[in-house]
Parts: sequence; structure tokens; C-alpha cells
Amino acid sequence: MNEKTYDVGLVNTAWCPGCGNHSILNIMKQTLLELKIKPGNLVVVSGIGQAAKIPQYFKTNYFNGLHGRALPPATAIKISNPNLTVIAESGDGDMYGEGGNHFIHAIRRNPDITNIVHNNMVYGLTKGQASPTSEYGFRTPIQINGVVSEPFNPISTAIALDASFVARAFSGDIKKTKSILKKAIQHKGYAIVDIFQPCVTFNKINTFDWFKENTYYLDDSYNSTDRIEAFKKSIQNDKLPLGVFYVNKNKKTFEQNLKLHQQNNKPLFKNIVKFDKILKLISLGT
Amino acid sequence: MNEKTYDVGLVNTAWCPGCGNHSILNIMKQTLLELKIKPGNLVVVSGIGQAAKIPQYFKTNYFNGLHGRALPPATAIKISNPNLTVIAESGDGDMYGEGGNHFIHAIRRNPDITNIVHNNMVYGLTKGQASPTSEYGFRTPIQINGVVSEPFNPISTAIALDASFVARAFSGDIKKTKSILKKAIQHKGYAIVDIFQPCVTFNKINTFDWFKENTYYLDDSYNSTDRIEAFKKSIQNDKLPLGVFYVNKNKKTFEQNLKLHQQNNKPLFKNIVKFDKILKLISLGT
Amino acid sequence: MDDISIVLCGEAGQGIQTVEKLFTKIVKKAGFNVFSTKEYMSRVRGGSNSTQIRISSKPVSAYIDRIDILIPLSDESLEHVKKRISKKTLIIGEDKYIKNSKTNNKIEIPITQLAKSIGNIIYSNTIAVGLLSSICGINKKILNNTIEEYFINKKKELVKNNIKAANKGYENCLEQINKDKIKTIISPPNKKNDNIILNGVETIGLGALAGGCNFISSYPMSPSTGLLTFLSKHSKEFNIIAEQAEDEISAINMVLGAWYVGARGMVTTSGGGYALMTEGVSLAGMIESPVVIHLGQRPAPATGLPTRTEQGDLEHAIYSSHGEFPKIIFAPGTLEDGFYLTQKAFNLADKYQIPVYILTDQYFIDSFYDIPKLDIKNINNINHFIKTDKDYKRYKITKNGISPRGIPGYGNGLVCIDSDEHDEEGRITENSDIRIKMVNKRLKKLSEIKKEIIPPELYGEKDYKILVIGWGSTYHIIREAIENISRKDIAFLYFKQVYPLHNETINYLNKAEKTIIVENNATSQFSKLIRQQTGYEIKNKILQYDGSPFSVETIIKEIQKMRES
Amino acid sequence: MDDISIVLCGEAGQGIQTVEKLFTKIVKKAGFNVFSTKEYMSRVRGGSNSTQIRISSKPVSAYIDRIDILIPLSDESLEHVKKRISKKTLIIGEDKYIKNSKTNNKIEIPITQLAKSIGNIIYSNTIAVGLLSSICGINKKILNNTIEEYFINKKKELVKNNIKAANKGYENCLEQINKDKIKTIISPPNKKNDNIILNGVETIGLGALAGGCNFISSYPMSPSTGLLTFLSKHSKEFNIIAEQAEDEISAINMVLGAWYVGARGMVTTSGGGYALMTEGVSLAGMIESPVVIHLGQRPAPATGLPTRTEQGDLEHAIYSSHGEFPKIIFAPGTLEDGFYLTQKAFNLADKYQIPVYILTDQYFIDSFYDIPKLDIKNINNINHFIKTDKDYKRYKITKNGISPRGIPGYGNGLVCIDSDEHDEEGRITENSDIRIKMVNKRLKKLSEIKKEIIPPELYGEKDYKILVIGWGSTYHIIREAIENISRKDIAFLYFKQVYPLHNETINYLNKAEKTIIVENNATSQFSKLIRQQTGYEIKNKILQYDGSPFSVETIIKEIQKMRES
Ligand SMILES: Cc1ncc(C[n+]2csc(CCOP(=O)(O)OP(=O)(O)O)c2C)c(N)n1
Ligand SMILES: Cc1ncc(C[n+]2csc(CCOP(=O)(O)OP(=O)(O)O)c2C)c(N)n1
Ligand code: SF4
Ligand code: SF4
Ligand SMILES: [Mg+2]
Ligand SMILES: [Mg+2]
Repeated sequence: MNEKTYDVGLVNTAWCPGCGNHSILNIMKQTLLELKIKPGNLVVVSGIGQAAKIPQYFKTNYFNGLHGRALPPATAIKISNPNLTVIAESGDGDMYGEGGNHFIHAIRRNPDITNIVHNNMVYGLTKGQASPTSEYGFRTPIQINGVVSEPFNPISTAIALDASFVARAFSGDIKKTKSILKKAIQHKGYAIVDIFQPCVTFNKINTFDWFKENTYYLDDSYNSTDRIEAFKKSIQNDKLPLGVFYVNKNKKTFEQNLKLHQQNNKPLFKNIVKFDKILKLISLGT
Repeated sequence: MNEKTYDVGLVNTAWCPGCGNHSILNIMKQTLLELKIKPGNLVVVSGIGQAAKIPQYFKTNYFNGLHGRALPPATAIKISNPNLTVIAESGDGDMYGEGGNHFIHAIRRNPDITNIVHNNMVYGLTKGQASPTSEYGFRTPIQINGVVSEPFNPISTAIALDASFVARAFSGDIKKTKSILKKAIQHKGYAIVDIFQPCVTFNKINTFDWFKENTYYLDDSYNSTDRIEAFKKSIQNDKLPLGVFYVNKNKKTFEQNLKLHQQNNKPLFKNIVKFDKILKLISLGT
Repeated sequence: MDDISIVLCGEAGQGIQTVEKLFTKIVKKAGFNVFSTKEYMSRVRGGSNSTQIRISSKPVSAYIDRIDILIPLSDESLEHVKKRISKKTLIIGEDKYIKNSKTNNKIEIPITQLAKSIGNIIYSNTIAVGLLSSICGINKKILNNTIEEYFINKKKELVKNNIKAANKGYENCLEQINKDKIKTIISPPNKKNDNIILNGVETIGLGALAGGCNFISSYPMSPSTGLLTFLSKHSKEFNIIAEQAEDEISAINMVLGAWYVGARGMVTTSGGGYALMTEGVSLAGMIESPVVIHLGQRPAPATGLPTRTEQGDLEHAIYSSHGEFPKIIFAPGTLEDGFYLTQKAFNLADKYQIPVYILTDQYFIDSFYDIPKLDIKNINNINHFIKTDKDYKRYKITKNGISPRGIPGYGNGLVCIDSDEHDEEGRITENSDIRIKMVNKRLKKLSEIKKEIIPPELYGEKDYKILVIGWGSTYHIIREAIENISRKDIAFLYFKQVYPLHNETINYLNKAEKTIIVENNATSQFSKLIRQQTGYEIKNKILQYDGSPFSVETIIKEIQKMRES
Repeated sequence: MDDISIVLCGEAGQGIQTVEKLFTKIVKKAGFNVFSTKEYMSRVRGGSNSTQIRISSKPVSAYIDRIDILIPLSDESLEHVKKRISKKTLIIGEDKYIKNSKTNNKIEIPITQLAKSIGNIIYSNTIAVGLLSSICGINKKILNNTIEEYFINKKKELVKNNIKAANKGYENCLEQINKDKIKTIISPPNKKNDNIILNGVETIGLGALAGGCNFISSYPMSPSTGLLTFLSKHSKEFNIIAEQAEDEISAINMVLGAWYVGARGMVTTSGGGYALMTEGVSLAGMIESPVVIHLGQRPAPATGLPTRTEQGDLEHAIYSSHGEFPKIIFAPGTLEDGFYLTQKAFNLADKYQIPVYILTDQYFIDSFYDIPKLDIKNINNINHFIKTDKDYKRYKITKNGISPRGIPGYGNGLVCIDSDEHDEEGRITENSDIRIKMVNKRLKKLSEIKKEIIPPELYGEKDYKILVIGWGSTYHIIREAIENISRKDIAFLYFKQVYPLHNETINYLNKAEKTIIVENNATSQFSKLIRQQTGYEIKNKILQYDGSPFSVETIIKEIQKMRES
């Protein structure tokens, strides 16, 4: 593996110049490289949106599925072949809007996957409607009087659901975000990393500078195993904390819970049909 | 209005003898009577399941829609005619499983509706599969090794989403549940009441006695406006608290936020088409 | 008589199913052929449900209206089946349930009292089994042995009491027979019956196992849940992942994820759940993923009649989903077809990288009968995925439209799939030349698929004048009706593959002077498909859409009417 | 020439849309008729998009391949439209963008440099408007006035600079004209054009307003989002609730809730979103709720080509959803039809208590042209809900199948609706007689609906030998092609209601010696429908499925080919 391992040659991304997605792509490649994950061993599952295009731009197996539906295939991929590293990555609209139900239930299952959300607080690809995370008052051609719904808080929700790893990052901070992503990927179990990402075209409120000014990092003394403390931090919104909010190491992963994988991690594609047992079943009748 | 106001004559409910649904029906009728809500002014929206059959058994307008989809019509009904009292009522599978995404987003909108969930921790109508609230280890013909997913905690989730009223009750306690329901219905804004309900046929674990033994009421000193405290209580699971966990009175309702209803609560059906304005728009062309 | 129809009628939760299971085992052991089917309300307790058990010395496998023996087990029972009661119907049961019957052809047996005398009214069911056995002239030894086997994992006490109960029922009835109040109206044939008894859902489940199914993700929905239960039950033995999804959308997207890494996955659902899956089906079309869909039909629209039967989702299955891509739809009409077609479905899905449907319905799913042991000797599963090399391209343009399917983690290539239109490598493109190539490639698979369409099967006279057309679960019903009519000019054309249609279809139709379609729906969806594909209009339609299956009698009557008109 | 085609080509985000909007206004003011349409990639910045603006002294409203004037605005522009460039195409633009063109027919104008000289490259767009105006011989006053109007709400400085820019473009081009390098190839007609300019989505939006729409809940999805935007924009003025739902499932269920209490609601979506709504559509069928569905088609399966055009969802719209119930599907081909049919849709949905579809596509939605002012004098809205009395029964069995629709909170009755099969009061039932009555009742509405099907319209010669059949957005394209071919033996049959089919259809078809269908899809879904309904097989098919609309030239060419064969 070398610096080029993840490059796909010349790519003309579909992203705007200055968009936070570029730096997330960059961070992703560095993270994977430093973790020495082989492209062939990695599957990135995404939905539809600007963020969701990310696997097209680096070397990896990918399943670029339907809008809102990254988590179900990601979960199935992991349990069908636990040897693969699985990342589910998409936008805020994708994961928390269309895909909200899968978000809840993926957390409940706790498969060992990393869920990365490019949170630009807007629908980018469809040109600037509010997303679930858009702030109160955010005006768009549809929310003409500004958003009136409580912004979705993925961090507090994930903690409420006792997700096993919950973090927030900022696309503008390569070093720190990389370190958070590394922890998330190395964590055994479901890990959500919500990444603040400026959309320079459709979100003129939550800009790079806005994120800079309105965030701070949880400090070293912060104890990420305390769920109540984590919740307290998660609902703080004068300034938005960044970092790892919560880790629950006591949970088994979904695949560990499956009887199938308790002996070994044999992928399903190696299954051999047991015709003798079928014959026995048939002979039994009902 | 009198004791018979809500009766629909002889009904042969589809429920098993001993099922907690009977007493919820009873509580509902009493609550509505005591609150002097007229059947004609009430709309009960439900999904599909044993719980969801409830509006069939008392006098009310009802919209007995699709499995998992009670909240979207309930929200629309309320904002299209704010003069109606709107209750969305269904089972745990319906509201937290199939309907999970609507649960999140209805809370975010905060329409003035009451969301009542008969939580029997099982799928009753389809004969005994695990529901999102089934406990770890709960065995069914599908979960043959017992449930391995984290049980969905509607209370902590609703608090994380800053729902404006969050309560839990028990079908076995008519008086207290009635009082909780009254508060919920009178609350201006979205109110969730998760009601523990024994399913005598398919849930042999979480029985009437089990609920009796494993619950207690939040006491009078409890401050339901403290979100952190509420969260703390919500994740307690040695014994499960009953009562009103959390109230946020600072929120405007969805219909209040709509420009349309800021002057008056004129229902949409009274709208008159403004042909003059259409003509003007047409004349403008693009 | 060598074919009797017994009907048990009672409330949900009374345990009629135990009688059904136990008694069918007993009669089969006694050498009879047996068929049983049930209709039941969408509720857990109460209401009125009924189960028909046909016993015969030759194979039986269709629903009939006729009731030879009725055992009412609740106040509403007589009312519930009143249209089917004739003068010849013998009614057996407790006084309170039979007293309202106007016929004299009835026998009182104090079932509950007998049960209580053994210690618990739950023994009523076994008493019923006993008395039925006695009417059917079944050897007591067979009765006792089967009960012992059936309760093998239960406590000794319970086994003993059940045997006692069965014998009480048996004796009590025998007494009546001896008194000449009733006759043993049927006797066991002098043969051994080595058949197995299965119902529709088990046969689909076994077919799935034989097709290498190792992943199922679904959301419970009548009447399709049984398949999820079946595969869950056998999940340990067969290394299957059986997951209950949070909703149907998740279910199908999970299954596509599973196929992506080389598992063999399926979903099971019914109309409303399938509606939610249709976007996922379109995804399968675009990413060219195999997927097997078991769609157990029930009456709609919307929630409809959740536990009843209909063939109303044929068009839904064919045309749902946005965009144009090939699929295959099987509609088994026999238990054997259920097994072999499901097994085949996995291999065709894998071969052509398309959705393949098993279209059943509540009637098919819930009907039992005995069939010879399924033969699995010649069954072949081929995994069509390949080991990738470094330059692997998932959507390589090939002559027949099929690109070799790689899976991540097997080989040196990368497997990139995309729900957008994509190039050979699986990357998004908006290039119109590539778009055209990709559409053509996907549709080209249809020509290959057409080469192996299962032809319709003709039963009855080759030189027919009247041709009756049916598909799926009506098979045995129509067949028995045709056999009953037994005239030289009539034949029955059975479709087990309903989409795409076989080319021979039009020739069969053209040969007939009169064609009659039989469908369990209100708009005759299959005849619309036939006309769309062949131009041929079937004018005579026997349609039923009240939630119940056709009876053999109805088909006979309707055909007779039409042949005269 | 009295019809020129101008094409601007550049990247997303460059502001070609401003040029389109501004310039079409100007030319219309100058008395021209104008048509414009665009094709663009599914991305926010970069890539290659193009907009065609046709200017003529007679009405124009169809896409053509021909480019008379090309303005490339990016490096890739020439490559992007290369197939459409002919020797006659005049290419105007900056040196760097036109230099690779092999033709001599090109003029360099240093647009960016001119813009910079005014202070900002954003003025490039207005410069382009200026130079185009000059080529079209447009009076400078009109140019200046329109710019002033267009930027009316902007800062003075900006208005001034834009006028300056337009003039720079104008003069610069005029200079070239004077040098005889280019000719004013078209001149404004001597007439006033009082038409209005609209695009497809606005016309649907206006139709919705005129139909009394006061509720829309939808989830953004190209190309359908514009309708949600339109109704949001006008929500205050018209007391509309316009809600962005969390997903499409919520959207349609909300709209059904809104109708339930007497609002008039609609959804707007595209294929994938619609797939998710199909369970809700089935609910509408069962509870007999009105609902209006705008389905803006785009190429599929799955995500497909999100910003491009196709007519691939006809079958999806007709047959999606489980169960059997009536619906109506309109497919407007003209802006006027878009308006009137949408208005009508609300009234028919309300009258028959069924789903009514407006089936459009990206091409229809994004195309502008000028039309006479829409006439709303004769428009009538009837609210079909009633005030209930105490004994009100929502599903009263009536002769024509339509039960008077009550709404909660209006009258003394209760309004009870149920997704299960229900009795007249709306309570769950499994009674098979009631089931049959209710199915019949729902389907009976179809007979009423059939009485007012909008017949297909014939254009061209009444005594045709060749009949071209089209539906929806291809209307103007086919019509212009037919007019161009201008032979006595050809006619065009246009369907704006595609479902149910009008009875006259078969007569039109039978009269022809040759029939040719034109569809923007790969499997010819409409001809399949025609065959299914009439038995008639249309053998000649002009199909296109690369995501682009037909051009007039393609239709002409293909028809010529077929008439010869
Ligand atoms: C079922 C369905 N509904 C809607 C869409 C249209 N759509 C594509 S991307 C998108 C939202 C994008 O927002 P987000 O997920 O936040 O991603 P971003 O573009 O902001 O990165 C929508 C609504 C779709 N493709 N499929
Ligand atoms: C789309 C869809 N999927 C599945 C079903 C089948 N179904 C009906 S009720 C139900 C679950 C019932 O559980 P719950 O909501 O907890 O209600 P309960 O019966 O326990 O009161 C299911 C899965 C359905 N009707 N529609
Ligand atoms: S629209 Fe926003 S999110 Fe999308 S690429 Fe541009 S800046 Fe990034
Ligand atoms: S199955 Fe359970 S929830 Fe349903 S009625 Fe019976 S006891 Fe109640
Ligand atoms: Mg976003
Ligand atoms: Mg439940």
C-alpha cells in the first residue's frame, strides 16, 4: 500500500469548488491508508446525494444504493461476510430523513460498521431544501418562512438509543477528524460519526467560519463512557461539541450475536447446501 | 354527554379475554368523557395491529390507515383543521417499527396531537414476533435464539428529540393512566404516552404481574421540566418509571408555526379559490 | 363413498389446528390420501374459523364446498358454514352447538364433558380426533401410536391423557356407529401411504433450502410470515441468517446487500409490504442483483382481508417499480411446483441477475396434502458469481447481456455497483451512448430468459373444444372440476410461469372454440396479460373475489353454464 | 429564416438559466414567439449543460436538433453538442471555447474580458443576452427596459452594470454584423405578442391553484420538486399548506389525511419516490379518498438519470399498488393541457374519490414557451363533500358506486374510514357478501369514469393512411414533425388521457393502413396498453431511451423510414 492505493486516477468530482466534501474525501483516504485497510477488503455503502457520491472517487468496493437506504445493505453485507470492513456513508437528508427508520434500527442491531454522515444541514443535490438537521429559521425555496421543526439531533438520538460509539467531527479539521474516524472504524460495533460539512452553494448560514466559531472539542478530561454526561453534552447548543461523545464497550456486535458466526467468520458465499439434511426434513413431512 | 356517549352498542372486540387493550379502551372512553370532548370533534388515527383496532370500538371519527402510518395523517388532519382533537393510537410495532421514521419527524414538527402507543413488547396481530421494544432474550418463532437487538426506548428517544410531552403509563392502572392521558391530551403540542399493555397470548414474559413488579411511579417531587433528569430516568431499567417524564412548554405547535393559522384556525375545507389572484399570476407569466 | 369432507368449525384459539395436524397424520398412516385447508379471520381469539379435511382412497388436493361431516365447536359455527350444509351433512358435536340445526342427521357427543372427565377441556381436541378416527374406521393402534409420536416431547401425564381422550372420543362414536346412528362412511384403503404431508409454505421453504437460500430478511405480514418462520426454525441447521427487518424497505435492501457479497437471499411478503419494496426491486433491476421474492397474495386494496385469499397482485408483481428491466414470475399450483420452482428461482435469479418471484396466496400457503417424497437427486445449484481479477468490470458489455458477477472479498477486483446509470465499471455516467448500451444490455437478458420459459401444461383432452385457463393456486381445483365434468371436448391449460408468457400460449388458445379463464380476482389480470401479449381476448371469465378460494363445485357449475351459453 | 435555434452550452452554476429567462422575455417583447428547453447533468457545479432557445415569428414549442447559433461557455461545450453542429451553425464566443471548432463560421467575442471591464465576470451572462439581442435585430430600448424590469428588486448599481453589459454585448456584436461577419439572421415580426411565457411545472402549479389545491406534502426529487417550490412560493397568498415530508411514504399519507378533513391535497414526485407511495395509493383505493399525484418521469430503473427525461413510468402508474380499484391518468402534452387537466384532476379525484395522476416528465417540466393567456372564466370547482347527518354512513352502497363523502367536523355524523375491508359504516368486516358488494361498488365507479374519458385528438389529414400515435410530452415534437412532412396521408393521434383508454381508440387504429407509435421509453408501454385493451398491435415503434427528448428531426427521419418500409 502506498499513497496512491486509494486513487482512482483523474477524477472530476461532481462537487462544487470549496465544498467540504473534498476534504472529507481526502480525510477518508488518509484514514484508510493509515489503518492499512485494503481497498479489496473494504465496502463503502452509500445512498443518493452529494455526499453519497464519495465512494465513486476512491478505490473501494462500493454499493451506491438508493436514497436513504445505505444502512440495511451495509448491515447485511457485514453479517453475510464479517471479514469485510464496512462503511455506510451519506448525507444528512439521506441518513436522518429518508433513512431515519434504518438509523434507529441499525443502532439497535449494533453491527460492526461505521456510519459516516456528511452533515451540511441542507439537501445539496436537490438544490437547497431544508434537511432534518437544518436550523430553526433556515430559509429555502420550500421553507419560505424558515424551518419551524426542531432540528434533528443525531448525537442525542444515538445516545438515547445506546449506540455503541457516537462522535461528531468537522470536515475543516483534517487531523482531528482523521483521528475520530480512526477510532470509529477500529471500534467493534456500530459507530456513528456525524461530520459537519459546509455546503458553499446552498447553505450560506452554516459556513466554514460558522462551524469554526460555533464548535469546540471535548477536552481530554471528558469521560466518554458516561451516558448521562454524553447526553448533557449532546444537547448543548450554544456551542457545539466535537469529538467522541459516547462509547459503550459492553455491547456485542450483531454478527457476534448471530449463532452462525460464533464459531468462525465464514462468509455466507462459502455455504454449501446440505442436501442430506433437506432430504431428512422432506422425509419427515410436516 | 353522558356515560353512553362513547359507546357503539354491542361490540365483539377482536381482542383476547384478559388483554390489556380492553382496559385501555375503557380508560380512553372515561378520559374523553371527563375532558368533555365530543365524538364528532375527535379524530382517532390508527395503523394496523391489535391496538390499532381501538377506534372501531368507541364513538369517534376515525382514520384507520396503514400499518405504521398513523402519524402522517394525524399531523395533516390537525393542521388542515386545527379545531379537531386528534389522537394517533397504535401498537409498538406499528409506531416504533414500521412507523419509526414518522415518530422521529412528528416529534420534530410538534403538532398538537396525542400519540398513544399500546406497548405490549410484541407483535400481537401477526402472532407473536418480536417488536422493537421486546426485551433482550425474548424468544419467538422468528427470534429463535431470543432477541439480540437493544430494545427501543421510546421515552429516551423522545426526550433526545426534545418532544414536548413524554409519558409512560400502565394499562393495569386505570386511575393513574387516565390522569396521564388527560394531561397529554390537554398539553398543547405533540404528546407521547407509551402504555405498557400485557399481551396474554404472545408475551408470557412481560405479564400483568411483571409490569406491576417492574414499574414504579415518578414521585411528586420529580421535576418534569428538567431534560437531563428526564433522560436519566428514561434510561433507568432496573425498575421502569411511570408518569410524565418530560414537558417542554416553550415550544410552539406546528400549526401555530404555520403562517396560515396565525390569524385564526379556519379549516382548509373552508378555503375559497382566489381566481382573481390566479388570473394575476397567469398574466405575469413566468 | 371413497372421499369424505370433514369440516371443523370454531373460534380462533380453540386449537382446531391441533386436530388438523394430528388427524391428517393419522389418516395418512391408515393409508388414506388427505387434503386439508382452512379459512380464518384476522384475529387471535374468537370469531369463526373453519378447517376442511378431505379423506380419500385416491389423491385429493382441492377445496370443495360439500361437507359430509361437520363438527361445530362454537355457537356461531352452524351459521358460519350454513350455505355448505346439505341434508346429507352429518353434524356431530355438543348439544348446545348442534341443537339449532334443522336437519335430523346429527349426533350429540358431549365432548366438553368427556374432556372434563379427563381433567381439562383442552382435551376436547383430542376427543374430536378420536371420534373422527372411529368414523373413518381407523385402527385404534394407529390412533394411539400417532398420538404418542405427536406428543413425544411432552410430559408423560399429558401423553397418557391425550390417548385417553382420543379413546373416549373413539369409543363414544363407535357406540353410535354400533347403534346404527351413523355409519362408518369410509374405510381405510388396503394400501400403505408412504407419501409425505406438506403445506404450501413448507414446500416453498424446502425449495428455498434446496436452492441454497442462506439469507432472509422480512417483516411479518399474513399470509407470508410462515416462510420467515420456517427458515428461522431451520436457520441453525442450515447456516441461514433470518432477520426480522424494521420494515419492508429495509428487508429488500438488506437482501440486495446479502447477494452483493455472495449470499443467496430472499424476502417474503404480501401486497402492502411488497408495495414498499418496489423501489428496491427497481434497484435490483439497475444494479443487476439477483433477488428471490415470495409474494403471498391476499385480498386488497390496502389492508383488505389480511388472512384470506386472492390472486390480485399479478399486475402489481409484473409492473411495479420504475423503469424497465426483466423479471421472472412463477406461480406454483401444486406443492411439487412450489418446491421445484422455488429451488429454480434462486438459480435463475443468480444466472440472470434479476428478481424472480414466487407468487402464491393464502390458499396455497395454508393447504396441506400428501404427495410422494420430493425428489432432490437431480437438483443442481450453480453459484454464478466468479472470482474477480484485477481489471474486473461489474457491468462488462457481453453478447447476451449478462456480465459475470463478482463479489467483494473474492478475487483481486473491485465490485462497484450503482443505482444511477453507470458505465462498465459501475461508475455514474450520463453519457447517452452508454445509457443506450446499458438499457439494451439489461433488456437483452430477456431473450435468454425466454429460451427457458416453462411452458403451460395441458390437462384433459388433446382435441379440446373448450379450453379452461388457470394459473397458480387454482390448479387442483380446476383439475378436479375438469375430471368431474369428464367430457371429451374440454381441457385445462395450467400456467406455473406467468411471466414472461410462453410463446405456445397463442396456439393453445387458437385451437379452442371457447376459452374460459378462471381467476381469483375481480378484473381478470391474467387474461389482460394474455391479450397484451397475444392479442387474444378471453371472453368467458370465472372470477371470484370474496376472499375465499374457488370450490370444485363452483368451477363445475360455472363451466357448465358457459359451455351451454 | 424565420425560426432560429440558439444553444447556450456551459457548466452548471454558470448562470445559463439567467440568460434563458431574460432573453426569452426580451424576444417575446419584441414580438417573437419563443421556446426554450434545457438538458442538464445531475450536479450542482461543473459538467456540461445546454439550453436551446428557439425564436420564431410563428409559435414554436418543440425541441429540434438543429443549432443555428451556438454559444459555448466552457471547454467541453463544443464536444458536448458536437453531433448537432453543422456547417451552417454559427459559433459565437470566446476564443478559448471556439478555437477547436473546425468550421469557419465563427465569431470571437471576448465576453469575459468585456465583463471584467465592467467589474465582474458575472456580467458575462448579460453580455450574452446583449449579443443575442443584436443578432436578432432587437431594438435596444426593449433590451434595456427588460433588463431594468428583470433586476427591479436589485441594487441600482447592479441594474446599471447589467444594462452596461448588455449594451457592450449588443454593440460588440453589431460591429461584427456591420463588418458583415454575421448577418441579422432573423428580424422581429411586426406584431405584438401578448402571450405569456410559462414552463411545464408552472402550468401544473397554476392548474393546481385553479383546482383549489390547498395542501401539498412531498419529498424533493428531480424533476418534480419545482411543483413543491411553486406552491410553497404562493402558499401565503393562497392559504396553502406546503410541507416537506420526511419521506414519500409520509407525504402521501399526509395528503390522504388532509383530504379526509376536506382539504384538497396533492403530492409531487418521480419514479422512485412514487414507488414508495404505492402502498398509500392502495390505501386511497380502499378508503376511497381523492388524491392528486403529479408524477414527473425520469429515466430509471432506480436512481437512473435523475435530471433527464423518459416516459418509462406509465405502467408503473397504472398497475402499481396491490388490489383492484379505479384511477385516472392524464398526460399533458401542451402547457394548456397541463393547466386544465390539473385543475380537472382535483375535481375528478373529489367526484370519484380516487387517485388522479398528472403524468409528466423532465422535458415537459423544464420547457418554456409562449401561449395565449390561460382562460379561467369557465373553470368550475365543485367540492364534493357533504355535510353529514347523524346516521351518516361513509360507504353507503349507491347505484353508481359513489358514496357521499363526509368530513369530520362538518355536520352531525361520524366519518369512519378503514384500510381493512369494511361495511357501509366503515367498520372492519370479513363478511364475504359485503366484501363482494364493496369490490363491486369500487369498480362500478369505473363505468361512470368511462363516460367522461377525454378522447384522443387527431391532427393532420382525416383520411390518413399512416397514423402516428403519441401521448404526453411528445405532442409538440410529433406535431411539428407531421407538419413538416406535410403529406396528405398522415395524421397524428394524441392521447392526453392515457388511462382508462377511450373507446374510440380502436376505430382510429383500424382506419389506418400503418400505425406508428412514438414513445420515450424502451418497451413501448403505451402500445402494450393499447393491445391489452383493444387487441390491436402497433408494430412500428419509434422509441428513444437515452434520457433526451425526441427531436423533431428524429421523428421526421424515423417516420420517413417507416413509411417506406
Ligand atoms: C426515493 C427518493 N427520494 C428522493 C430522491 C431525491 N434526492 C436525491 S439526493 C436527495 C437529498 C440530498 O440531501 P443529503 O442526503 O443531505 O445529501 P447532500 O446532497 O446534501 O450531500 C434527495 C431528496 C431520491 N433520489 N430518491
Ligand atoms: C406494510 C405492512 N406490513 C406488515 C403488516 C402486517 N402487520 C399487521 S399488524 C402488525 C404488527 C402488529 O404489532 P403491533 O403494532 O405491536 O400491534 P399489536 O398487534 O401488538 O397491538 C404487522 C406486522 C401490514 N399490515 N402492513
Ligand atoms: S451543493 Fe453543497 S454539498 Fe453539494 S457539492 Fe456543492 S457545496 Fe458541496
Ligand atoms: S394477541 Fe395479545 S395484544 Fe392481541 S388481543 Fe390477544 S392479548 Fe391482546
Ligand atoms: Mg445534506
Ligand atoms: Mg404490539
